[in-house]
Amino acid sequence: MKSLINRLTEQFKVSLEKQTKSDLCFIRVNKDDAEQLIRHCRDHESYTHLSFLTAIDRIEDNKFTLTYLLHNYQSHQSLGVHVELDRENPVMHSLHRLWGQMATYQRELKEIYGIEFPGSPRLNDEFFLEGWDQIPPMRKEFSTVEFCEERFPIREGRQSTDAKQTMKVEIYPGRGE
Amino acid sequence: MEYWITKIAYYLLTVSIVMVYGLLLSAVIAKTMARVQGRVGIPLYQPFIDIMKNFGNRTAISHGIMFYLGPVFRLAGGLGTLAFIPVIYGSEMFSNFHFAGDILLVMYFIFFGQLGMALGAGEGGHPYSAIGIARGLAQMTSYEVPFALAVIAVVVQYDTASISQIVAAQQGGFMNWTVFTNPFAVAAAMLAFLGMTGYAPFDVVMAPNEIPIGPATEFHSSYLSLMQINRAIFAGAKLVLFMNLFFGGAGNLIELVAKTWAIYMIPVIVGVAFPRFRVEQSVRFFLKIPTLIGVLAIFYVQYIVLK
Amino acid sequence: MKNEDNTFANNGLLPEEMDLFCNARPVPYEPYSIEVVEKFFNWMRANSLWIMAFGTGCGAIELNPLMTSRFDANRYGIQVRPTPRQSSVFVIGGYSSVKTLKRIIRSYEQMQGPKFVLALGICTINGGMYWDSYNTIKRLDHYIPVDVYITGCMPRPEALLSGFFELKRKIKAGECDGANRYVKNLDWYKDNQKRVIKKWDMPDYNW
Amino acid sequence: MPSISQQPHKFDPPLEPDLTSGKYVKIWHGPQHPGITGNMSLELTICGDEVAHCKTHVGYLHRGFEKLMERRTFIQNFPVVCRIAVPEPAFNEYLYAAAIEEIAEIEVPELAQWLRVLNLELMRLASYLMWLGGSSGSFGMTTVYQWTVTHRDYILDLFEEMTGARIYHMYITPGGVRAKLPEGFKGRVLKVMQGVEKLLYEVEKVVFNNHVFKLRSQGLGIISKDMIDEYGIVGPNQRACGFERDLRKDQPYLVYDQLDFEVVTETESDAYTRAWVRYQEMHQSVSMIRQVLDKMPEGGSFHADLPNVLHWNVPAGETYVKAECTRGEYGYYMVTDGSEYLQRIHIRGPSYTHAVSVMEKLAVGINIADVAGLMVSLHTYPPEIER
Repeated sequence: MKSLINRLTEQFKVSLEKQTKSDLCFIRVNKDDAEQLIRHCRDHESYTHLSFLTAIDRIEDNKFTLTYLLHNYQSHQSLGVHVELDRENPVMHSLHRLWGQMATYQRELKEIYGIEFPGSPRLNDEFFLEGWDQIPPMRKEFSTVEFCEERFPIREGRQSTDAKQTMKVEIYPGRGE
Repeated sequence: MEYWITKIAYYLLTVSIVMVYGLLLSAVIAKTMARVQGRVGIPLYQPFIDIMKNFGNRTAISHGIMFYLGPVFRLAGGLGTLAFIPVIYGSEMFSNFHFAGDILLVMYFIFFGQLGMALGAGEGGHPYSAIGIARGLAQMTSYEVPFALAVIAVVVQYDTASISQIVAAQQGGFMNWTVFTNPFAVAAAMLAFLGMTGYAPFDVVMAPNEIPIGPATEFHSSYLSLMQINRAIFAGAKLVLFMNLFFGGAGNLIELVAKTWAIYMIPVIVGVAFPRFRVEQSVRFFLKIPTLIGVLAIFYVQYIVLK
Repeated sequence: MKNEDNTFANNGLLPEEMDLFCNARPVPYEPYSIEVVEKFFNWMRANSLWIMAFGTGCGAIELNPLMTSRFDANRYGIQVRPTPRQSSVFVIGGYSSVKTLKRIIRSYEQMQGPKFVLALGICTINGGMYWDSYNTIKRLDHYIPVDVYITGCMPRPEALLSGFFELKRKIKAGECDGANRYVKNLDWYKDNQKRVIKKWDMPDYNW
Repeated sequence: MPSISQQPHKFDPPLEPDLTSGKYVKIWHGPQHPGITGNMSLELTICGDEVAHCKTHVGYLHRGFEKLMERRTFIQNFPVVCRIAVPEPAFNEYLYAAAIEEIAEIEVPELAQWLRVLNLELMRLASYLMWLGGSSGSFGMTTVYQWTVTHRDYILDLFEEMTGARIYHMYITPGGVRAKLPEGFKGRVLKVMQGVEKLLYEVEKVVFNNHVFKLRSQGLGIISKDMIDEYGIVGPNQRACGFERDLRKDQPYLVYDQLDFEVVTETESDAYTRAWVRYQEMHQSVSMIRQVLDKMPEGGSFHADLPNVLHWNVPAGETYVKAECTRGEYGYYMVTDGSEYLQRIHIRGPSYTHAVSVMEKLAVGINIADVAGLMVSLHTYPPEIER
């Protein structure tokens, strides 16, 4: 992995974030170099398999972090590429020309995070949700409990206690502290 | 006049007997399949309950008059098929309106039901119905070819087009049955019979995982019960026809039951163990081997039997 | 949602689709006037339950053991029909997301009465473990009438069988009038449905 | 740097045929359709009997698991994860536990690892039996469906004895498993395995040597070698193309490196070959289960000590763990921030690509009668697509 990181740092402005285990490490690249980096990894470093693409909502420092996880079938190593997006208008270049399933991931992220991928095919089709009229549900500021209370009527007679308190008081009495 | 009245009364008796017998037979078939699958299966009276339940269900939709007429045509086809087949040889009560040349009319009636059904189901407007009709008609035309060849062979062999005379010609010991005197014709006809009964591998019309149950998709409540009744009568009529043409007819009810049950077991046992053809594969199947066997049967009759 | 001549407005449809769909209101049906006949038909209905083959949730996975050789539900007259026109029992397999609820309503309204609904799992009763999920409804009987609930997550095949027997008992006793309840309180049901289903691109009642 | 050029590309979606030409009919396969695995729908545009265009619609089972898990403590997530893939929850439990163990650096005792492998392999066998029934059922063999689902049920009985639940057994917890094996359990497992092997032998005679089944499935839905990496195809679909890739061999987890098995590969990569690969892997699972029962250590602890789960702050970290489930690479991507709640978890189900992009590509040009067969031969489970 180290040699790969060195090779990449020569060509791109990448920074090694962390290497969690021997066959997995995460690097960070800014969003304009991301396509070139990923294309380079796919074509020349034989990271040919895209495991997934997902986003992390870091609301505390007001950013979205995209994670492209690539896998190398020869060396059995995985490389996670982090791309940070501004949370106010999150726009990322569409990489649907790199992998066939990328467009699907981008569709999902557009729906559940509201991240724009201009040019991605069928981007605005509904994927999971139908007739969704709120802010994208996976964003941290979307509170699913409040939404449920005002949208779905609950059968009366159900009391939902705080599970943590219940465990402290009833299930493991005395072990709470 | 009263001759016709008695005739019609006898015919209605025959129809009711054949219907009950066909329903029981279908239940027995279902139980047999269930046993092969390691299950208990439905009770014997289940088909009757299903029919009555469907009859009692409500219908709230209308697809026009042809939609209603579809099951009626189908039932007419079943009844017409049965009407000209002498069920029991030599008994006045169970010999329906048979006449010289009735076999041609019977073969027409076998077609008739499906065509009427096609009209009705097409009116339903469901795409699966349309696909099912296309499949059904294609397959029917293909398996009618070997069946027709076999019937022609039999007609040539016994030099008559009347079912009762064909049965009469086969009397006197089982060595006179067509299955022994002209095995090629029987082979072709039985292969066609596999397609007629519509068990696997030829259940392309009601393929449950491809086009959920095909032409009957839109038919419900009482129309469905009509079609179930017709399925019983039609199966009974076809069984009796095959028994008459190839297996020497039946002299009494016991023989009838035994022979028809034995004949019906053939497609069932094939159907339990096979997956489903695609429709063009099934058409190809019928137009290859069974048709050749049918042609062979005619030559066999012409140059060997009649020598 | 109602026109003055007491037909549906079908606001969800495009104008060119308007004449493709019926906009009449369903009417509740009366049982047979003769009590014996009604009891007779109820007995028939109880003994030939045709399930609609629509696995709406994870509870549907226990229908496979139920219908196959281990717990052979076929011997009680229970069988699966793939089309809503011919089926009389709708088995809701567990939680139903909003997107599925729309299909459930369509299929339920296309079934020909008398029709019964059997709800599996705690999540159809009060949300169960999805009580705070933004995409699943919490109580099913706000949207379609339910005859028998089977609780548990997920209910075992034995529980399903007992639920079917309870349904049989209710049908024989003539207590399963879910279809009538649905038709009589149609406006209430439709309001609930439209409060949840925001993309209503189907007729108000799917004949 | 313009990232999108204008000329058409092989990954661009195919043009939709115009329905006004009168040549095409649009048919919705599902969600209410017995031929569709699970609750999803295909929007087919057919021309005659041939599929001209296919769109997959998922999301009928979307419960927002990833959102729900962000607002539950780590131990509260255990009832949640097993609901994600209904026919084989054990892989979700294992992966979630493994991710936590990797971040919190919890050591798993050896007996627990063997028990996990036993649980996972039984799960794989049960899931494959279910699939075998569905696959032969979609070609019209209801008999085999009945047999296999029944034998799966016997395995579910084993699960019930081992873990206390038929379907959703929260057995694999962080730091180990929840219970030891009961008395005489090994004998009962071997008995069930005998029955399963007998069944598999019969299935080979009835299904794989069947002329009609070969006619239907050979040459159906051929996956070319290029598609493997382009579309991220994993698991048996990939091994049927001749790629010898199996996470249990390549990156052994648990104690798979102490088990003796070889990766099954075929070359034709049509529906028949995919089914054949899975069939051989079922035999492998049976042999693996036997090996596990032999080599398993008798005594020892089956659970590591956890900190107080009531306020259990998993340290901040980020990892991606994966396991070879019946459909291929099943992965959990977990991000924690040191609090007692998750920052983000992403579940990577193999059906995600198989059922959406691969299905849309393969379905074009096949007969409408084969759509169900192709769907099953890809072995997709909708719940893990939409989570």
